Amino acid sequence: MDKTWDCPAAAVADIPDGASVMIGGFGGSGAPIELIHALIDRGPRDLTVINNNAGNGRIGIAAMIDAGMVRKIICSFPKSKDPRAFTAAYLAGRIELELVPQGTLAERIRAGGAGIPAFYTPTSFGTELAAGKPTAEFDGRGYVQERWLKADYALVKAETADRHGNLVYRKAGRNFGPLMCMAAAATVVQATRIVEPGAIDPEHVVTPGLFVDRVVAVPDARQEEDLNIEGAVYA
Amino acid sequence: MDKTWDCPAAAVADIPDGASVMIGGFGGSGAPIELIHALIDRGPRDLTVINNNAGNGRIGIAAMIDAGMVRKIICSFPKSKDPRAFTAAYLAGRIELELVPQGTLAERIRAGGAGIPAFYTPTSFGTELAAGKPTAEFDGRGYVQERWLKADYALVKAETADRHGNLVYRKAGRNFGPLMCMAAAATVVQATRIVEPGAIDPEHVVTPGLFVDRVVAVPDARQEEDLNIEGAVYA
Amino acid sequence: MSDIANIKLSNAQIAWRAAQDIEDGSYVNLGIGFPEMVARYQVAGRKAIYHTENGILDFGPAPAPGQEDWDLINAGKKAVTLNPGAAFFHHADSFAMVRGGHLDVAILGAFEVAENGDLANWSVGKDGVPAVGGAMDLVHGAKRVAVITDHVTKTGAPKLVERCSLPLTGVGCVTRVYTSLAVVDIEGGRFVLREKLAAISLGDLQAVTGATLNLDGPVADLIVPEL
Amino acid sequence: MSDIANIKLSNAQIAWRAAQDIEDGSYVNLGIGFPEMVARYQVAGRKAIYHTENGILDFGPAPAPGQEDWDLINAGKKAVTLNPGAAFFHHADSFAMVRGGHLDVAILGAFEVAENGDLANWSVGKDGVPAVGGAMDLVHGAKRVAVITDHVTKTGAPKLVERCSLPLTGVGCVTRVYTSLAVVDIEGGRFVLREKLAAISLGDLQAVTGATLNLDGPVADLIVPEL
Repeated sequence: MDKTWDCPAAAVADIPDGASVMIGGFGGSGAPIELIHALIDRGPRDLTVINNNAGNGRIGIAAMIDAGMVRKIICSFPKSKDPRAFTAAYLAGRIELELVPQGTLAERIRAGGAGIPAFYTPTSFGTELAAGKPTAEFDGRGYVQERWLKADYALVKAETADRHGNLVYRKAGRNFGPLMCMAAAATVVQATRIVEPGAIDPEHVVTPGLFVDRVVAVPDARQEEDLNIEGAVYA
Repeated sequence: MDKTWDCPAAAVADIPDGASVMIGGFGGSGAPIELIHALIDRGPRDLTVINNNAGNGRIGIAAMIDAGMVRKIICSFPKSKDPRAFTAAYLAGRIELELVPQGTLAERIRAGGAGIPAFYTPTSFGTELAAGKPTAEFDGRGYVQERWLKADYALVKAETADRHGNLVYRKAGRNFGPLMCMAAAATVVQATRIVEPGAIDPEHVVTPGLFVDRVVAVPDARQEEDLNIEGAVYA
Repeated sequence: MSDIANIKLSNAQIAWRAAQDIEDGSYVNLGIGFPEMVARYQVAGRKAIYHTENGILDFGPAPAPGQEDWDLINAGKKAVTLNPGAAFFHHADSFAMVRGGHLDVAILGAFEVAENGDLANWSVGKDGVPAVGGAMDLVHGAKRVAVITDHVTKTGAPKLVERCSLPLTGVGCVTRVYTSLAVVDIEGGRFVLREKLAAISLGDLQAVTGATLNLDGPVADLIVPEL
Repeated sequence: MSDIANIKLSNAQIAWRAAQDIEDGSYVNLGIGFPEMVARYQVAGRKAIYHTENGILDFGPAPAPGQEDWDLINAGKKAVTLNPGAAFFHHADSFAMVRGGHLDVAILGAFEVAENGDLANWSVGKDGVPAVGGAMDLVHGAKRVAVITDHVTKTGAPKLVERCSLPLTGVGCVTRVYTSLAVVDIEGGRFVLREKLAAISLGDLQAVTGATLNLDGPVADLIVPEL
């Protein structure tokens, strides 16, 4: 029961062409940059990426798009300070976009992790984002039926992990991480610190280890926004 | 923005006849005994109680039933070491029972708090507890549609609360508490300790204060199981 | 009509006016961009707790330049600080707060608001990259959904209309609109004028509004400080 | 047939046999009552992490008498302890683990198990107080749902049957049954006998089983230590 892996490269080495990959983060907060870059190093193609956004600058998910690895993005907000990678690919028809309201995206991922195949939400009712989806009325109000969202892999950034995969996050870097850990067949976590089981107070665990498959230490993890301010480029 | 109330009696004083009341706890762990007893002191009638169980011994929910305050119980497991209060009332036809599988009960309460009017679950599919409920097939498997569950009030026990209502719990006393806080129109929390805002680490908050309306300090709170071992009787 | 540009409220003044209606103890979500400005004008002596979709309750203003922690940002991805009593949570819990009706008020920007309460604020049509974020969730859930907006577009077209022409964010969700010229409620499928700048006549205001402004009692002067 | 009472495994021995199939690194839920006994026979050198519905992962055995903390209990409301690496969580997260397929195995008791995998273990019918707890959730979710049970009821009636007569807990959910006489898999709507006590003949075993015991390869001797 030791889920630690040696390095990001090893932890993402089996992600094949065509995989669906949830990637934690909201903008730069919680973005698992080192795992993403390890994945680009390998370069599987035809990926479906699930993230709140669609990349910023020339690192992370933007660099995945630039590398031509991404067939489809499921996200709520494919805009950023420097969205050129996604924008160019999208406008050229090289990438498919499934636009999902942010709360619906979060709830679909949670549903995937919680064994709830479908649920009803008021969000998007009566809008074009509900087109083609079943609707129903409850207590006189209209709702849209949304389906769960699962993935083959999740790449998530945590602050501290123990060897059993229990996780705590850092500030608003938590965002989609706990949900994606639940919803992927294989969850890969980069943690700034890996500790022995018992070192995280059981009351403070945010993601119980049962949702986590692989943990890799990245003690010098960089923050995506900091990298973008520096003008970093994946290479 | 100070949600503290003086005493349990004041905090439950407006719960009227006919109210629906979620009560936290799994067996004795997390049972808000002092709030329940303050409610019995007042004695509103015709209540619908939502709890995992249906009382144990002659205190807490069992004493509510003995006092004739409970018209209906929504629960998963109305049995306990000393279930005489519920058993007698149920077999005499004095109390209505809505039996809900435990995970469905938890998810229905969460759904109530999260604005999800209905969801599908595999739980109870093909059993008599699914009788009369809509069913649907997703990806070749049968599911039951379940509705959200809300309440007029929630009575919850926490370990520490701050004046804004942020909560942390104690061990497995957490159970339904965080869900019920979300799903009730008015949430009343008894906390062993009330602290100033900022005293709970923002990373450790389990229930954010937005879900909590009233906080009352019960520094000498008793554990239901301990009371039952002592043979305590509400009086 | 050329007066409007001279008399209209600044964005700061619109934000100030919206802030006056935020009651003590309110939980508030401010849409990204212009609505974020409302927090600057929080009424002294009242405590509002701000929620951001990305998982913080009770965040405070931006830190001093150079002090940014980019893991501590709001939905607009701007660096923020924490107030005592803040909490972090994940995205599903965050939108449970939104969708579950736990916010007292959400204040959003708008491309168009219709007299039936429909709001369009996420897409200008088919071109470019669409992005919705949390807007469609916010319009369903907050107990009160208010809009702050210029009264007309940059080209002078009405933003308060009979029916939205742009893709909807939500159906029948807006209850009050704070514009650069007026405060307008939406009640029973109609615009009801509550306040207007003294400097504009009712006729001139109606002329730059795309649907009937109904009256229901006296119309107060919209009075806002210099900011 | 009167031999059965003499040769059959004790509950402890059935639990021991079930424990042998729990692989290293498994997440396991043990139903309340008899199934809790499986944890005692965890195979040395293998780590199993036990989940309890009321919100603990990686709890350990009961504390010494007098050391009970009644806020630290399992689903059977018995006092437990924590192992290093334990975590607390609320009920919705707990059942997300169950329903979401995150448990490797759930081991439950049974009134009846049918050859189609149906399980009845929560209600003996219309009389008395019904109680379901987490059983209906557990049977949908765990990757493997196993049953431990006496092979027959106290009155000698078969518990392995063609179709359940009691109210169902779940449809087609059980994949293996550990009984006091045998280990039986459920595959393709049939019971397949994998192991039986050497002391009972196939014919005698079939005689106390309510549905056909199919053979698919050799039947091993069910060998269990004295406990």
